[in-house]
Amino acid sequence: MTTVALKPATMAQALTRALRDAMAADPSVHVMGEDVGTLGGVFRVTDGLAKEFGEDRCTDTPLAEAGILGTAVGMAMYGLRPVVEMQFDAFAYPAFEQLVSHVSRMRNRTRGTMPLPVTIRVPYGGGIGGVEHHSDSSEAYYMATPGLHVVTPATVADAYGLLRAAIASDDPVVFLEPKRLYWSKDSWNPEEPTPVEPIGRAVVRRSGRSATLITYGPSVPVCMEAAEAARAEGWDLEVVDLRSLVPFDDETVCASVRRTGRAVVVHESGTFGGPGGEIAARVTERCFHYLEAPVLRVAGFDVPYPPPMLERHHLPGVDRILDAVGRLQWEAES
Amino acid sequence: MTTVALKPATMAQALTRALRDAMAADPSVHVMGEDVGTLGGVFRVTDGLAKEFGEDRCTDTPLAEAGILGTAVGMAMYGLRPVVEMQFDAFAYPAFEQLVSHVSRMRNRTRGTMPLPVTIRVPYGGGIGGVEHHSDSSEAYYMATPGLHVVTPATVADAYGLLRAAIASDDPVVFLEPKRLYWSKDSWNPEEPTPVEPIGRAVVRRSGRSATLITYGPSVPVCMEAAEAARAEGWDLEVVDLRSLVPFDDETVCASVRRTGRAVVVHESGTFGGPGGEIAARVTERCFHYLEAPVLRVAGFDVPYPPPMLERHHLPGVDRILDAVGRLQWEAES
Amino acid sequence: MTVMEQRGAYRPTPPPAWQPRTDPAPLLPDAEPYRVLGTEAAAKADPELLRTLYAQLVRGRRYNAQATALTKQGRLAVYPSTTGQEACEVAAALVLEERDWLFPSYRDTLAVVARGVDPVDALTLLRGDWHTGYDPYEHRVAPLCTPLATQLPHAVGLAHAARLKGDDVVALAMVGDGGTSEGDFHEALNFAAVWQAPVVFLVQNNGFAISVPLAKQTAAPSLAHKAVGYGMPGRLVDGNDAVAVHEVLGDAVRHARAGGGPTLVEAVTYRIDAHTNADDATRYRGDAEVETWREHDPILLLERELTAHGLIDDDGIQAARQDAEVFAAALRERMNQDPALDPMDLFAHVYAEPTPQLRDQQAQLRAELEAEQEGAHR
Amino acid sequence: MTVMEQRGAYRPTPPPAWQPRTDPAPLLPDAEPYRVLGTEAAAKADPELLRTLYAQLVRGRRYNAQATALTKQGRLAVYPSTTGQEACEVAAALVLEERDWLFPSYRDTLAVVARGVDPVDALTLLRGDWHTGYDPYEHRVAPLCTPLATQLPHAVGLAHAARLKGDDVVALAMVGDGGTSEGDFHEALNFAAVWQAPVVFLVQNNGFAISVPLAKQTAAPSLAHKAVGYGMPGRLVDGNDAVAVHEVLGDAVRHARAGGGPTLVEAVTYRIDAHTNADDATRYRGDAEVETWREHDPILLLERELTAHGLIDDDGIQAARQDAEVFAAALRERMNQDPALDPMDLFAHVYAEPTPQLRDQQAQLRAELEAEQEGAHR
Ligand SMILES: Cc1ncc(C[n+]2csc(CCOP(=O)(O)OP(=O)(O)O)c2C)c(N)n1
Ligand SMILES: Cc1ncc(C[n+]2csc(CCOP(=O)(O)OP(=O)(O)O)c2C)c(N)n1
Ligand SMILES: [Mg+2]
Ligand SMILES: [Mg+2]
Repeated sequence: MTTVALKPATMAQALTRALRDAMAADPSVHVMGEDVGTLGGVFRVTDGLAKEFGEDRCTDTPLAEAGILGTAVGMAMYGLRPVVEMQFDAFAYPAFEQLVSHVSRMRNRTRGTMPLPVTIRVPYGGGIGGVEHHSDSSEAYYMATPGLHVVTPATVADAYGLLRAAIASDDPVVFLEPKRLYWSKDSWNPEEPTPVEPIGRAVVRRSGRSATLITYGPSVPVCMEAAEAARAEGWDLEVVDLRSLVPFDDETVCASVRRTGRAVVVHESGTFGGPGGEIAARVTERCFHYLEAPVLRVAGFDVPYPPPMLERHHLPGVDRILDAVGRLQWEAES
Repeated sequence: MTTVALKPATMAQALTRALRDAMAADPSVHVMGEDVGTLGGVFRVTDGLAKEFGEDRCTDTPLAEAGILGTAVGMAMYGLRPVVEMQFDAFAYPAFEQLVSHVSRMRNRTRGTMPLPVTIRVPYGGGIGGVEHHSDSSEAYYMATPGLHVVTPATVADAYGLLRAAIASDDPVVFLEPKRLYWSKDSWNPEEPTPVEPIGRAVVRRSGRSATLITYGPSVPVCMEAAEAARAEGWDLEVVDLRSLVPFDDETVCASVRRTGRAVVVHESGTFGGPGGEIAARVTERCFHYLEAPVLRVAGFDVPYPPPMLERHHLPGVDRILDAVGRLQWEAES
Repeated sequence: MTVMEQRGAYRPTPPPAWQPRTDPAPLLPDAEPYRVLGTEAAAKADPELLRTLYAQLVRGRRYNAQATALTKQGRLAVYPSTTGQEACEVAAALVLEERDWLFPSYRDTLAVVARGVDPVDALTLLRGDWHTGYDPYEHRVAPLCTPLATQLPHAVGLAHAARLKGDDVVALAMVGDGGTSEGDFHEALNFAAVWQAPVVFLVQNNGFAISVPLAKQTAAPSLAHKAVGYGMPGRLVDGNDAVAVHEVLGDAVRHARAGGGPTLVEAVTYRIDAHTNADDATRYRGDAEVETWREHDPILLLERELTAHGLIDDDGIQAARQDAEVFAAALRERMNQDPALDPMDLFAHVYAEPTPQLRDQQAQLRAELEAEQEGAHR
Repeated sequence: MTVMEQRGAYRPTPPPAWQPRTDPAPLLPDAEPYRVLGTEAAAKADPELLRTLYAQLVRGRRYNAQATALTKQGRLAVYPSTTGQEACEVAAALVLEERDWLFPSYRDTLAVVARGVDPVDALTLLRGDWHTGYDPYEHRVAPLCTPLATQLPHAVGLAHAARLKGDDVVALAMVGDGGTSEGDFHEALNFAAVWQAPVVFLVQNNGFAISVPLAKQTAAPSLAHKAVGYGMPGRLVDGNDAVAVHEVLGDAVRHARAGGGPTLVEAVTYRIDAHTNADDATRYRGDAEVETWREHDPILLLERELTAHGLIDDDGIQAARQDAEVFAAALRERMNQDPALDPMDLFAHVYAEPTPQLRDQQAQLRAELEAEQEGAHR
């Protein structure tokens, strides 16, 4: 246990610190994207990096996402470790071909001789009152693309640790940053930052016996809140924060579901074809005889992300989660 | 029942016929893409259309997929019904932003005043010995995108009927053509083509009592073969051909699974984050108490599509399907 | 015989398929941006046009100020201002006939309003009630487009379709300097030129893409120099000279209408305000630069010309300002009313007919809303 | 005072930020493709270079024929031939230093081979055993790239990275005329120019993208005219004149190496064979066109020049042909051996370490293979 006083920091600050520390530790780490240099990024995550490391290490690129990711591929081919910022989720789509046809496949294509250690930071999700195209949850696209790691932090400490791990990875990592948690604060000691652990472990954020909420990123705090509210209904909910969608931590998730016998997957991304289908299917494959009820999903509706004034009706909230928990066939128990 | 003699036709021929009939019936139908004009497409699906309808109705475009789909959006805005050909699955990725940010959302964005009746034909899947990027199964990306219809034929008759329905639809349709079935033949009367039925109904291709194989597109014939082979093991398998992934025909699928109590989802697309997760999850949500075993998945491995000489190890085949059927906890029955 | 003489015998012909199809010279822009105000040509300009442009610029400036103020009052989620760029915005709208189409970028609400769309409707997206607030077919204005440059191929496709149908329609598409870096810009211009589609591309080079200055965006002599690479004319114009922009765009529209194909117009202007109200421009540029541009203000330039020609007096100036105030007041008042939004709209327009899956979700939300309602009534 | 005199007082200055940064004139290509063979300049060419080019062209032609033959024998899944384009393929490889990088398109196996990659390895992709058959770092040759134009930004990024590291490395990237229509072409050239990256872009304009002729691909005066729009020089060269291509590419490489930034080179050539062995070119072009180009054959042109200068005699020609035969025979023989492929390779290189999910699938395939093996042994 550390004796240094913990100071509150935001997730955005922890991310900045992770980039700074990674750049200081390894001269091959380069940050690039739209407005990441002088401005420090529209969310200020790259604030100060151009000043400290120079514009060659933290570069304002032309406005072209395929070009950003495509040149990052070339830089990685030459031994650099590019950290690319896509300004918003939906603005990563122009880079989709580079991501799917090159970033995810170059190692495999070259029988391991040409790995691509590229980190692709994508602010994602809603809840910030953004106009069209600024609130997409695009993780389903990345999960369906072999060769990518897909991770997303839900806490300030994880933001630091996972980003360091992503940059340290010799494989490409899509690093999804929950926009609405950028300003979430937590006690965290920036002088003794969380150690970098390998990507791929989920964590139980709250233990409980009645049912498991399986979630990640922006929905973790919502699930924690739902778990608190559930106590009034007599349910003791466990909350698993996946942290990594690829690789997927079957072990932690299934251990929890086997204990509780019931599970709800919660995420913002659309329901149909979203991450929840995969998660529910694999949990069911592995825990069928432990399940008292089908694994349910509480997720975004299957509609284009709505305008700010309607987003509260779209986002999975506490009530909708508790409704789903209520449908987990509790009669079976009695 | 028709009295006209049925003639064998290939799926490619049925598709050509569907395009021709649609163009003849409606002057607003325009075909466009790379090599679709003079050459008639690399799979010859647009053969003869430029000659019959002129180059303005069947147009060789410059080589730029985002440009093709983006201009098609503009043409649809002006009341045309563009039918776009993407030459191969992986070459649709450059058009991803246009597809996700515009094609799928324009109707919603404009509160219904600006629908986009665009059909996007995408030859997909493997089994043809294609080199890299020529055998992707990208349906998971499209399924996760609200606002698109996603359909795929498995028979010659459906190829005609579904393509006519897709072109007739006032919404955008991603029309996935199983490459390795292009040359599959079937008795089909081109003079009395299959009526156009609205998109969204699955069909039971083979009735059976032991378990349901849920599948679509290129895997339908494989499942039919597996069902035949399964008889030797004493299993009487039902095969459901989804035909439409969006909308999804829960009714037909669940009726089958409730009858059989066991199900395996079969597709070429990768397992993790693939269509099978969604299908297994929603079937389980709806049929939990009818299931003797978890819904299993037999699908492509989670690897970049392999080179021709290795593809047979990757593709879901009869043996792998029967193995999965064998794991459906038959002990429970006795 | 010398080697040279011997060689005469087999002097290769040009590669047979080599025919430069276009003379590049007329496609290249002039070295300096085209100007009318302050030149002899100004005297020949139609006084009525000058007065109309002036009134629209003054109103446009006031509109920008009002919309920015509305963000402070929480009535707009965000506003990207075109203060300093009014000449481009207004001219783009005025050069079009009713049957033509305008394809605005996310910044161009002023052009949309100048084309006749109700300002409250034009601001719907930025207010946060819905993605597009107007029926695109009513004024032939495509939805405001946020993913940069992606509207350009739409303009090309629409213009092409109109031509195929035999309709006399031109499309004018607007994009920023930053947007020219996107692949969609390239593909749209190429399709337009190959198809000889009746499109005009207006690039407002306002010096910045958020914080990124032009020098980090391109190394080209000018953005208009991109045109020759597609085989279309490139024109460079002073984007703060409303008369010049109007003339150059007008020429391009007429050229397109006459079957001459597309034109790329670069209007050199400046974004006086920050990127949006949420941006802090002091992080990336100094006041001095902004000040120089204030001296080249589009309203100032036109006002001086009008005064010099005796085409306007103080009363006329006051009248224009008064009109702008009335316009702004009406906007302010109407924006103060809370929009009535139906949450069930989430599902109404995803498809022509909701899928069974969507109907389930619709039912779920309806039940939730009813429960909420009941809770509120109790 | 006249109106004109009054106006003198407020004559607007140019927009303050307007500075044309580059003189466009030197960036524009000449009207005619550059040629050496058959001109006076040919006499000044290095005889050794001419002989080397000749030997390589002859070998390249034979390589194309051999690879096409291998498709008929089922030893190659598909082969896109560069018959008629050998001058570009060979020159692209020869102008590079060992430390430089080559970025080939899917068609450019000949350039890859000319750079030193074992031809059997270079053909691995097209044979169907694996996606890339060679270690890119061994000869500094990027994997053959199938998605058109997507390798161009890679070349830019690599060259930029090398420059940042202080390494004296140039990247040469190859693309077809069709590929220039893709957004990635545009974005790559723009990044290269803004970063002044040491890259040379070689467009082989061979007249077709599969069946689509250049006229449906672009309306530009030439593809080299695209360069000025990025602020880099554009050069037009006769792509069947090996000496001219070698010189123009060599100049561009030296320019890049000296810190002068990127160059776009358009080589005008012709695809003599069909798109690939699977294509039927008679569906979209006539024999007559092909025949005209046969008269402008790169080998023919060089052979005549060599003969005219007395730099080669019949023995020399025979020797070159003999060398090509030996080369082809070795290739034929080695391609006749079945490659040894391990199905478990499917999982070996997806990640540095397989994910738990992949390990499960790996175990499944291993079990299946073992069962197969056992079945076979029984
Ligand atoms: C494809 C895409 N990438 C990124 C963004 C985020 N973004 C919004 S405006 C902007 C700058 C645009 O600059 P410019 O094109 O010059 O237009 P201006 O804002 O100056 O009008 C950026 C990067 C976007 N909207 N779309
Ligand atoms: C992004 C993409 N779209 C489509 C294709 C399919 N395709 C392969 S080669 C080819 C034509 C290429 O023409 P060009 O660029 O001129 O090169 P060439 O074949 O003449 O060498 C096409 C359309 C592809 N490989 N990549
Ligand atoms: Mg700008
Ligand atoms: Mg070509």
